[in-house]
Amino acid sequence: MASDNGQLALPPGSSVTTTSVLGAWARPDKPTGLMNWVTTVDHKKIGIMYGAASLFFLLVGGVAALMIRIQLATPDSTFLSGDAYNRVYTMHGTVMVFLVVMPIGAAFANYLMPLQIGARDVAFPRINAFSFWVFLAGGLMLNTSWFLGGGPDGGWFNYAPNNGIIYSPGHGIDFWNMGLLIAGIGSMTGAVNLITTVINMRAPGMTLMKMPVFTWMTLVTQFLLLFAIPVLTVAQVLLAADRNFGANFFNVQQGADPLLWQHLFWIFGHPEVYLMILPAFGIVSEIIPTFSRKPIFGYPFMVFSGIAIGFMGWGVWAHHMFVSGLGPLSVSAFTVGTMFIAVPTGVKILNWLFTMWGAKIILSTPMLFSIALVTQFTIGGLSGVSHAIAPHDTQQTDTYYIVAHFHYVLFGGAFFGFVGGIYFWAPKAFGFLMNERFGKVQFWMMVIGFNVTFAPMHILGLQGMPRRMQTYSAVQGFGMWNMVASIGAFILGIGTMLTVVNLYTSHRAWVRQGRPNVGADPWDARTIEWSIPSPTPEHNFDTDPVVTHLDDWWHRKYQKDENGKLRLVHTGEELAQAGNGEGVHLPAPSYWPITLAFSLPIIGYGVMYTFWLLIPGILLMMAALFGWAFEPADNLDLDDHDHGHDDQAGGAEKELETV
Amino acid sequence: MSIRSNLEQLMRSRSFSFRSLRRVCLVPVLALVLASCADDKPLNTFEPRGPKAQDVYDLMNPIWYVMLVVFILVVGGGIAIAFMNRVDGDTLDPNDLPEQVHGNTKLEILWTIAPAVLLAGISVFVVDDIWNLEEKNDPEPCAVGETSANCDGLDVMVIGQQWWWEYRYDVDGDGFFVDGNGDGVVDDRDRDLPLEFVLDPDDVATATELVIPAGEQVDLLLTSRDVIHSFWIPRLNGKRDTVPGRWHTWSLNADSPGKYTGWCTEFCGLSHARMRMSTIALEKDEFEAWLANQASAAEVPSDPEAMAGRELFAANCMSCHVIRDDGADGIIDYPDDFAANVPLASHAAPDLTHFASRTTFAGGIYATYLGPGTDPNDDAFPAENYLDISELAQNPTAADDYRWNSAELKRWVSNAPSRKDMHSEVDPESGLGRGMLPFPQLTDEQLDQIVAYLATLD
Amino acid sequence: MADTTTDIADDIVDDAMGSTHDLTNDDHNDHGGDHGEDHGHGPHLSLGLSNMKLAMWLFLGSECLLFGALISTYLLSKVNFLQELVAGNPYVVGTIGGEIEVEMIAQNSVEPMFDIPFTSASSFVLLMSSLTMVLAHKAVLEGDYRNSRVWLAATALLGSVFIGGQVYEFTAFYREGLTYTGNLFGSAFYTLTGFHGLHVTGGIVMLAALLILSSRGKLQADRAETVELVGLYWHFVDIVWVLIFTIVYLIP
Amino acid sequence: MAAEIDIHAHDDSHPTEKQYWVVFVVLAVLTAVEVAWSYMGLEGVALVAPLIIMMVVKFLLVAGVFMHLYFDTKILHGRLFWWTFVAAIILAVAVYFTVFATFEFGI
Repeated sequence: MASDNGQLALPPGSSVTTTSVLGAWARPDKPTGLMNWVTTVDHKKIGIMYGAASLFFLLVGGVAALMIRIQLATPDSTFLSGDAYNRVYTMHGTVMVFLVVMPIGAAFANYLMPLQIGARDVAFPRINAFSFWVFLAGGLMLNTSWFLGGGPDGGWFNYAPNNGIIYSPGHGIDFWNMGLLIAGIGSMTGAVNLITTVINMRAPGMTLMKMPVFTWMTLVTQFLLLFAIPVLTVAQVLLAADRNFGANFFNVQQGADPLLWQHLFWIFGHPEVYLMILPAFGIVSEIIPTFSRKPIFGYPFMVFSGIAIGFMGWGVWAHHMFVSGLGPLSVSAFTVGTMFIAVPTGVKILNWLFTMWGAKIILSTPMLFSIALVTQFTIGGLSGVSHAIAPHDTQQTDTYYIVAHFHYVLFGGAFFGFVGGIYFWAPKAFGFLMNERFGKVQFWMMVIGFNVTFAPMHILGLQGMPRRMQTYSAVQGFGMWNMVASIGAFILGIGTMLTVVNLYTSHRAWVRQGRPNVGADPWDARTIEWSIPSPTPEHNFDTDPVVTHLDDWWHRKYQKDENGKLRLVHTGEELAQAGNGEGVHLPAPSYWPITLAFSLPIIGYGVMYTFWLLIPGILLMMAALFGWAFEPADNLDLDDHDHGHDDQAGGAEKELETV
Repeated sequence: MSIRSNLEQLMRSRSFSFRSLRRVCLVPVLALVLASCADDKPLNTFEPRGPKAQDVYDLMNPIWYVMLVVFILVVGGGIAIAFMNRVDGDTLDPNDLPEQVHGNTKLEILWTIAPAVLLAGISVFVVDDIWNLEEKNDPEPCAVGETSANCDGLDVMVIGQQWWWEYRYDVDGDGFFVDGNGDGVVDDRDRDLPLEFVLDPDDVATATELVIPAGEQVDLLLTSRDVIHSFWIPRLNGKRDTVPGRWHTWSLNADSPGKYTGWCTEFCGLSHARMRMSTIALEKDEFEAWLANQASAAEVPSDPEAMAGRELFAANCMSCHVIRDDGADGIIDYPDDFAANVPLASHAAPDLTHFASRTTFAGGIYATYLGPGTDPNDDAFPAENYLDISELAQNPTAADDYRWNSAELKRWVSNAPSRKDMHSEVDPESGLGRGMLPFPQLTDEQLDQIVAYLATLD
Repeated sequence: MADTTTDIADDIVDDAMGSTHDLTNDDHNDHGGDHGEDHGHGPHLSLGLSNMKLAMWLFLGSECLLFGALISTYLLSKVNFLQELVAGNPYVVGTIGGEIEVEMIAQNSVEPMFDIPFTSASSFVLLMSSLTMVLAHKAVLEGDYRNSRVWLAATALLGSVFIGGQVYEFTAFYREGLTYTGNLFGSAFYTLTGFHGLHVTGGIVMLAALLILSSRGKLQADRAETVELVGLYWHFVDIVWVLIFTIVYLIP
Repeated sequence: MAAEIDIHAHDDSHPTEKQYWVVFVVLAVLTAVEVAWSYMGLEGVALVAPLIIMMVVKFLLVAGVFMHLYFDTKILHGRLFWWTFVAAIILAVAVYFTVFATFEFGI
């Protein structure tokens, strides 16, 4: 296997003070406070911002969810009008998918992946910052629709021709379209960046098959994004052309076929489903071995089943369209394909179970959430198989059975994994452990609330309750289970909110105790991000780690004694790096990513309202591109540039192409 | 072609009357409502009432048990493993490690192959069922004038629009269209435009309720005039989308007479939740009588109040609605350009020729007739005014006990957008609106007259 | 030690990546990442590839899906447009008008719209620009900066000629009655070729930036990769035109 | 200097100027043949198949020579570029062809 003699030592003590020379828009020099966050290119800060933004959007989407549940709790409710209900449920779905689950996955990928592969940062730190800001800009733009005439009202998949200007006048759908188009740019650049990072920035010795499972799942996820986002982009460009420029792509009168939208949307949409769940799979694949005190069972099969899910995710999109009138041959092919995606998913679940088999399990909060993911996701997976069966899907699709299914997959699956991840890596990110007792209360509230909310929806769906119904009448007999689900939703809502409350109170307690050091490795964990102090120092690793094993950190701690028995030979604290960053040079912060990102919504508003707005928008964008292109990658290069560039392999102006 | 001959006979005899028709058509319909809809879950997919739905149910039934076993093993097993292997983290000796198992290739291969084989086995039945569900009475479109057995069986076109359903019965068995392109075959290529249908004027048009003969497969041809809808009668078959510009086939078959309700299941805009429908299966002879009645023109009323209503209707409603009647002034037949001047995106509103023979109106959300216990003037919106099937069921008296829901009808005619969300305002740019306009200019008396006229249209 | 399955799998994966050697000499400098590096000790590059080049290829992979979707949309729209036109849908008939529409109906094809000799010429121009692009890259690599500027300028010029041709073509089509909003074919044709034109324009801007750098003496052999990256993008845009030219123009 | 070594490695793996010219001439000829073929008045497979083949050959020539994919396989892990691109192309063709098939054949 790869040898380790490529180990790099950093030259000690070559710290360089940096200066900036470009005037008002000069490179920020050691910014503080808010400016520190606005201009940062540090993958850890960006990861935390992704997390914070998605928690904010979670609040928005959660309030929308509770409004839906209040409306549906009783028959013939008039809490929300038909119009308001359509906007609220559309925003709930859109926000939860694009602005909560996707970015919280990006938060973990950004924060953890470079640490897990022993890198200083991602491959392109400024593009990383841009990815975040452009996601935020798109998300905020979408949410300004609440105040500018109402949100979109077409559902999160927004079928044509109902999304056309005739059937949805006003700007609601335009906000959906422009907001997600802009956010999609961030996903695309983020994908390029993170894939490059995983492929190219791993520590010496860390071959692909020694990467932690979470890093693997990040890689698969980003490949899915890389190829899926452009398809959605095209669909949205066509929609914008129709709505804003009078084109005819979905004009049925002219002979257009509305199924084009469905195909394009679901070619994107199905990989999208997997790119929401796979990061959570990665997270629990880290948590379960740690608290089982065993390696993950069947690591290569975990990896390859993840890759297989990624591949097969491209061949099953039409199962969202079984009743759209595809024809029996297509339906048969996609039915079989969809059923078989259960195989790699089942492999993953069984491997988790067998990791726990014969283990010594510490039921900490992250572990509880991970077990919840395994079990709840299994339920979602089983109901998934039941509507992979196309004849049965004709009864189930667009009913609450589907709603139950995807909430079991995306909430009980993905989101539980993410909450577990927050508990697990909070000490690494913030320096304190979250309160365990509180965490367990939260866990039980969420699990109970979740099942009380969504289990009845299986019944409702099979009893024939269609989704996206503003109201129903007493004669359909849906009243009781809807009331149960609404009660559960409030328990679940409070439970979810406790994540933030626990972060806050645990932080308060930690500060009150004088910020005790939690130690580099509070969980006795397995991967190398636990070999550096908590919270992670700005420069990550003092020296580049050299990797010899899968779960390298654990293998450094536990080795065989003379009797061939595995023993703890060094504690984590003995082995941990000191966090001494003397002489480590880091990429410098920049104003341009956020400037470029926020020029895009101006253009978006311009397309929607008045083309005059395009002028300042495009000017700002050009200025930002220009500034970015001619800003050195970091201040050090700028200094060197004054000495001439003959000794530079990459150079000061090589950023040109990073735009 | 017994339907057609029956129809011709009825037409020729000219002997049907208002009263007899009410007995022929409305009484069985209402009786069925009473008899079959006592169930409190009218949309339940677990209670199939037709061979197609039964097919789906039978396919899925054993799979539920397989799923249950997997559920118990994985979820129960997972929780049990976690519970049994738990240790106390605070007092744990770090050297007390469990056996460090890295994996087991044989096991992995086993649990990759085994579910794959299981799923492959299931998929044989699934694929077979997919093709079974597609089976039609008439596999090919019929040639013009063709009367082979191939062209037997009732065909109905289902047209979805915001937010009601239109049904076209191919009563004369010559296809739904005129052979417009002259290729000798009547099929969907004979349409003029994707969204506008120049249909065979000999066919019967109804709305909201699909009436079918029990025990026979009825083939449906589905399309839409505006956005995508989905036609779903859960107890008879699964759903199928109606997509504008596309023509999908589907079929229904009810084992026994009864009323089977459904709901539009593809989100279709503002009043999606108020786009409901039902299928009423009748005995064969009752169905034929019903169809004969639907094919006939409406009678010109004799009552002066209704006659006044008829004139008001002609003055206010005719630009969208159609009533085929046999008056000397030849009230409305489908005008050739009826699509051209109508300020509706769907370019159509329900055909009201036999309005009073339907049990619901306004897209299936209001009852045309009320049971004895219902208060017709209850203004509470919308609960009390929905067709309350269970209440009807509790009063199995004669159909004559049902009263004309004139209160709700008046409210509907005078201001439909206040009863059901619609975009009735006409967009000045496109000249399009979607929904029924309010008629604030109609006085209470005029509304009474219109409603009285509508009551004669059975 | 990790178990043997892991090792075997490791071999498989590394082999798939094309590895024939151990990563013994991966002490490459960062050859283009904008990661802050220390001199001579750039961040470890696991596969020894340039970050920028890898990123560019990933981006181009993503673009394949983008243009694939646009080409599919075009094909579907064309088929549907012709079907409605021939069937005489009054919302479609007359949206182009004149001789061309009559010819389209007669031939059941959109071919009468196109001016194949003209488009062939502009395709040739774009192909030629690919040649000048690689020559520019080669010149920079060899330190022949004077020639590199000539070739870069030639590439940008040929690209501009292509764009000029497209502008001419659009205006001509527009005058002949094919508008963006008139029918499905117009919407799809202008969107597909317009998207490609925007990509070419973006490429021209990049080339112009390279020219500026070069004229200031900042584009030397050690920066050849920058030229290569712009070249990759440029060739990709050329490849897309190869597809569009055959699929849109030549196949009726 | 490591960077120089790297550049020379690139240099060795790049085609010669003559090769570039040859490829360009082939491309130009292929384009001419394509256009001529489209004027032959052929129909159906006889028209389309050769056009598609020539298109693919042009595609491979540009990608392989001008974009150095053929030559990049000689550098360490350079085949990764090729696989990324080919995977994207295969994905795009497979997915969009399926979409088109469902529209065209309606089955």
